[in-house]
Amino acid sequence: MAYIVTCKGEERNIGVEERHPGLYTVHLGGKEYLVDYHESRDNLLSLIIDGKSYEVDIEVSESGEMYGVDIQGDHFELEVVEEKKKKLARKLSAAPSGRQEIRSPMSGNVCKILVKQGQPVEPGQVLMILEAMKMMNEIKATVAGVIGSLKAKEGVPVATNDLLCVVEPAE
Amino acid sequence: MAYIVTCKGEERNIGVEERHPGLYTVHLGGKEYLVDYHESRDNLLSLIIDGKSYEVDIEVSESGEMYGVDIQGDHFELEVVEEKKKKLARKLSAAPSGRQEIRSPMSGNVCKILVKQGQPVEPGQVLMILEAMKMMNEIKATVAGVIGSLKAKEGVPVATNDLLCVVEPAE
Amino acid sequence: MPADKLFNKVLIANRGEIAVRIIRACQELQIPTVAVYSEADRASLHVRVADEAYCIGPAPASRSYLRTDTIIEVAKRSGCDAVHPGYGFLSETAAFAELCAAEGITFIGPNPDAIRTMGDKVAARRVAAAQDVPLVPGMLEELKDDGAARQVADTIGYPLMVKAVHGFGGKGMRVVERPEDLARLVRAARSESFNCFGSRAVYLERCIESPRHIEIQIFGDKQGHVVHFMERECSIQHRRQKVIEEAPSTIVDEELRGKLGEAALRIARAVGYDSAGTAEFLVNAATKEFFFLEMNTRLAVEHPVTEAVTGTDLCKEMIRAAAGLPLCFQQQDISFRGHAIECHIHAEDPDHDFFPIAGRIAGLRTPGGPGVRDDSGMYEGLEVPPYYDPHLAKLVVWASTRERCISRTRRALSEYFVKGIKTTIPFCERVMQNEHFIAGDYDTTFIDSRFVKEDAAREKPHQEVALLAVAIKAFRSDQSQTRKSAAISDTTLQAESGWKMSGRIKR
Amino acid sequence: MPADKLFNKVLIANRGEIAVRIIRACQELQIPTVAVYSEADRASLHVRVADEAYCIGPAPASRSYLRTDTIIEVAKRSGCDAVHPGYGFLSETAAFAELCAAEGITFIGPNPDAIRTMGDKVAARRVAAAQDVPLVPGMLEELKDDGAARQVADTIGYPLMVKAVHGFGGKGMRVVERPEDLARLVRAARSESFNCFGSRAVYLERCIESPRHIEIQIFGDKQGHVVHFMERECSIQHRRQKVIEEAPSTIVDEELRGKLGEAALRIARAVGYDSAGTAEFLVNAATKEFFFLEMNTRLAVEHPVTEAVTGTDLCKEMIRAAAGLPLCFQQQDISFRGHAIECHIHAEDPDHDFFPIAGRIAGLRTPGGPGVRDDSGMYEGLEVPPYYDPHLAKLVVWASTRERCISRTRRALSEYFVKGIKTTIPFCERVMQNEHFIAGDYDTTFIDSRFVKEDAAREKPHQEVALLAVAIKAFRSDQSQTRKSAAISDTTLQAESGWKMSGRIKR
Repeated sequence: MAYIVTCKGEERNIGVEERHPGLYTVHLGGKEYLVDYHESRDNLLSLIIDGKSYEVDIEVSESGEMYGVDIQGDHFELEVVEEKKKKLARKLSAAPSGRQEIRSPMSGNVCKILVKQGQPVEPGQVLMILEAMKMMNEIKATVAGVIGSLKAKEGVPVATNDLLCVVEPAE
Repeated sequence: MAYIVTCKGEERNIGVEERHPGLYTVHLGGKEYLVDYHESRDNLLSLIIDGKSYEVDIEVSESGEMYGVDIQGDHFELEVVEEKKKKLARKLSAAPSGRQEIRSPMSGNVCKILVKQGQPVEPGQVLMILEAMKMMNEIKATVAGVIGSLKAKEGVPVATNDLLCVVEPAE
Repeated sequence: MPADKLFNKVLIANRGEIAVRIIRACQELQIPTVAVYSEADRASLHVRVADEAYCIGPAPASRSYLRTDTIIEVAKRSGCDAVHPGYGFLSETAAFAELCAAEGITFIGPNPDAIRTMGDKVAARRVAAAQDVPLVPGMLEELKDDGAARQVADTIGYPLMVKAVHGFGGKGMRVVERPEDLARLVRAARSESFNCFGSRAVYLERCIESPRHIEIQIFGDKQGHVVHFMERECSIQHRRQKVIEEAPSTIVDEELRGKLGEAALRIARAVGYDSAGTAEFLVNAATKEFFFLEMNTRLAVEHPVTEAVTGTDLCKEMIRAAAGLPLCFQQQDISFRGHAIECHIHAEDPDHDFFPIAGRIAGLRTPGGPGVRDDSGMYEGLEVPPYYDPHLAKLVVWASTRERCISRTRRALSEYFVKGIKTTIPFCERVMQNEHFIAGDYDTTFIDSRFVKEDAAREKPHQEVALLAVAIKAFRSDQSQTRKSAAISDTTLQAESGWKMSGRIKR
Repeated sequence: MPADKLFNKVLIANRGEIAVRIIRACQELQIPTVAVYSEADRASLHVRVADEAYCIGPAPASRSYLRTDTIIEVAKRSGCDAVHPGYGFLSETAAFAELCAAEGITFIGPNPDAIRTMGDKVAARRVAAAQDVPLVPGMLEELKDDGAARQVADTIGYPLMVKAVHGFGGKGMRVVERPEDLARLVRAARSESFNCFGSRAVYLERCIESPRHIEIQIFGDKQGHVVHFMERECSIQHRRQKVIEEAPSTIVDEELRGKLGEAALRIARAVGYDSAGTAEFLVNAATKEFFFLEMNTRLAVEHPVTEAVTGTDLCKEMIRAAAGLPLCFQQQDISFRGHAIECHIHAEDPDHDFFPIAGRIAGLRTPGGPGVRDDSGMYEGLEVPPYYDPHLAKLVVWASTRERCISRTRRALSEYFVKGIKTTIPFCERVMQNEHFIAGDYDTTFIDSRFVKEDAAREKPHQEVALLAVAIKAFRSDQSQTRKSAAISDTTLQAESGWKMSGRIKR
């Protein structure tokens, strides 16, 4: 089967075949890997590739397409889609927008908002202060742009992943 | 809802009502218990009953009716059936047989069989020797009776839970 | 097994890892335990491991863990004759210790007078001064007004610190670099102090630049004996919160150890100290000058470091002392063996300025093997609530030398895995690789000055393995889906059995 | 971090907890590791934690872990310059040590001559006799025939032991109570020895009744220095397998400790001992007489007990010594601090005569907190294969006194939970409650003579809680089923989404 795996915005084509149960041939970037794969318990893998042993932790999103992977202290966020489905999805999907959604990294209380709608912001600029876990935490812009909609309100609690505001492309 | 829970052959009627999510009123043996129930992760429970805190581990069989329960070093095997189903099942079920099936407690090799078909045996009598985990292990009769069918064969490996022999009631 | 039953039952007025630590000590002393919990902490580990557990109110600490009336009521109702406050919350509230005493419940900690005196930072400085212990230069009374501030500041010199008289935990503090900022920053410190501690009182002291933070563990009983357990080095700090500690300190020699120990004992004796406590000092690594900073009148967060190198169970000794038993050790019995390092495992994202993270611990593997101690409030499945300190666990590692201890800590951290939320584990790993830390050459400015924040764009050597892993995982999932789909048709019965399967317990 | 790179890469010729122990030591020394595994051990923990892993054959040890040729080949192919054999398997096979040497690979253990001499129990007795070390009275050569047996037996007296000359692990041994059983039991021992060790050679020695089993940890380097790390008490045995050990022993005083240590050192020096090893003695608790039993020329299963009380990492020192480094300690540097107890966690059912149990570890919680060391080959989800020793893990507990150590061990065992298979954990808990054990009054007959097997019919105080728990669990499961059923109808699409749900990863 052929998959398209997206890693940091880069798409990679990967082909997988089963040789025996637990043993797979994988084609990636012009190379062929023979992978001895063992799922010790759900989402905890032991991989042996060319003698090297790897302990790999995986988390799969409910949709089954987003994978969080941890290997020896490094974390990867990957999207995996079957090639055929990907092609189909492309036809249907709209062009990606350049806007940046700022979401709450945790539940807490918005205690101060430092920007207004329409205001231009720089990367790293503090947009608002979130109080959580007994501390004041700065929410910063990650890209330059202009504040679009501002959903957060001072003194109003937010949950993890709530939309706080949108930074629209500056032009 | 009303359940019949069987513990060491004894049937107990238990009634359960939900008061709030996580808080239950349970009727058992003429007493009423208010149970604060929290499933910390699948099958690991925290129960608070009248201030006492219990850590309870549960294992549920695939059928969903047999429960293994561990509390502070004690193990319980319980059967839980909804009262209505139990009544139905009673009508359908045959009378229980008095025969005792001796099954292999683990995979290994049967190296010696010490009894023959038709031979009377006493509780505790060694029936055969199973070699497993580098050790010789005695398989004993748990009840008095007569050896019925003898499935195990010397030198033949067995898997966990394989039937080794049957002890039929002596009369 | 202990011939003497110390207490009938102990209530632990705390949560998380320190509550679990205290419950373990009580279990080893065969004393039943009572946990208390807020509505947000029903799933907390300390609730499950205690013998009894009672809910004491809603999530905010002011309505649960700080409610002295509710806690005393639970203690009395459940038959407790002692309360252990842990650290934080009510541990340094003299009024709570007094309330316990009035209700006939033993407060496991020092006497209320010692708590009150040391809780007033200016009073504590006066005690130290009276004992001829060197102080960070500065005021011995609280600051009156802005006019006084200008005048005192000129005497002390810049940079200087404005500090809350009743503050702790790094709150109500400001560094003043220039005279023109003084009035504004005094106002800021007063306002933060009022918000946090209900008092506007502040004082000024010199800002010691790039100091080492060294503290002395002290211990007293109700018979008037006081000993010290030597030092802990706590200079790896972020936002004045300790992140990594070790003992012994790389800059403390026998002479300095003796001086610091003696200074700490003089202060402790002056207030009749009768429990576990900590005297904090700032030390100049080059000149070995030291300055008393403040005293914490409770079991220290980092007490396991001292336990590891001295072989003493401070938490258990604290319970014994509270029961009126005399110390079972004298100063000459106390010595270091080997080296210990403690890493705080916080629910924080070290790559994003230690941003606190709440969430669910979806997976957990803790390290094992020789010299590794895991003091934790975590378990797989725990929802970390957003209402309290981000403190999840402490990893305490012991080895015969500092070099081996660093290697072992690195090994242990590599085994420590928390899935679902970000923690300080990767940060601690980087500290263990840092050449300045390895050389023992660091101070309280370490994280800002000598520590390279992770390069998010760095090479991740195992990216290909990650790609291979997810591709095979997806393949296997698709295969098993296909097999299942082939096996079903669209009758109601089978739809139901499908549901049954999803409800089935995974073994 | 160690300035000296000891080895380029080490192959661990073992499995389970001891392989993990050795991998951890290598990681702390920054030496890459190679695991080997049988087809039955693909899921074993040591495979996952090593840097590399190679399959060396089918499940039976004779076709995998004992295949010297395959193991040497893997070592060479993967670039290993050293092999650590652990305990059991090839650890006491002199020919393997020689083969390694011939291939230029360092065998991490003593020299082959020491292994060979001590592996021949009669030769070992002759060495001890030549060093004036008291021996269990008996033969110094192997038994010729039945005629000789009668004659020698009369001299030794009854009861006596028939023992395999090349035996270990409690196999090839018989106790002879009466002369009329002698010939038969000699035959039985010869035959078992031949099956297990390929040799019919046996010898006779007196059967010391109700002895204490005390062993001395010795350690030598390649420069000819040998020291001892004092004793371990290993008298809690079942089928001659140790189950619980402790140090120090309750019957060893300074005088006896000195004598046992000296005796062990004389034997070690006589064979040029140059690694970690153990000299076993039987001791009469009343008279303090002691008798040399045999010597094990490998890292002891119970080495962590000694590590806990002496603060020395024996596994790491063994690797250093194999690399040719001299000892970094002298005899006077070695002393006990506190007390340690080790509990073996075996896959056995203690209620059914320690019947070994294979199966899946469906759930696992390991103890934490102060003084607790978890050396384990377990993880949640592991299928314990039926082909090897039932050894799963070791729990090693340290505290400042024996009394506190027993309390802490009890506390730690109460936190230790293994779901899915039976283990020796409940057995160890009962030992920690046993009055004879607590009094230190036990010997190798303890389990049979002073230990009450669990009463299966005993009152289980939490039965009502179990009933309440399952009733609510069933209720909740039925409720959620009902809610789901209400939400579905019988279209194909929804049947499929039901399947999808069952395939979904549980978070």
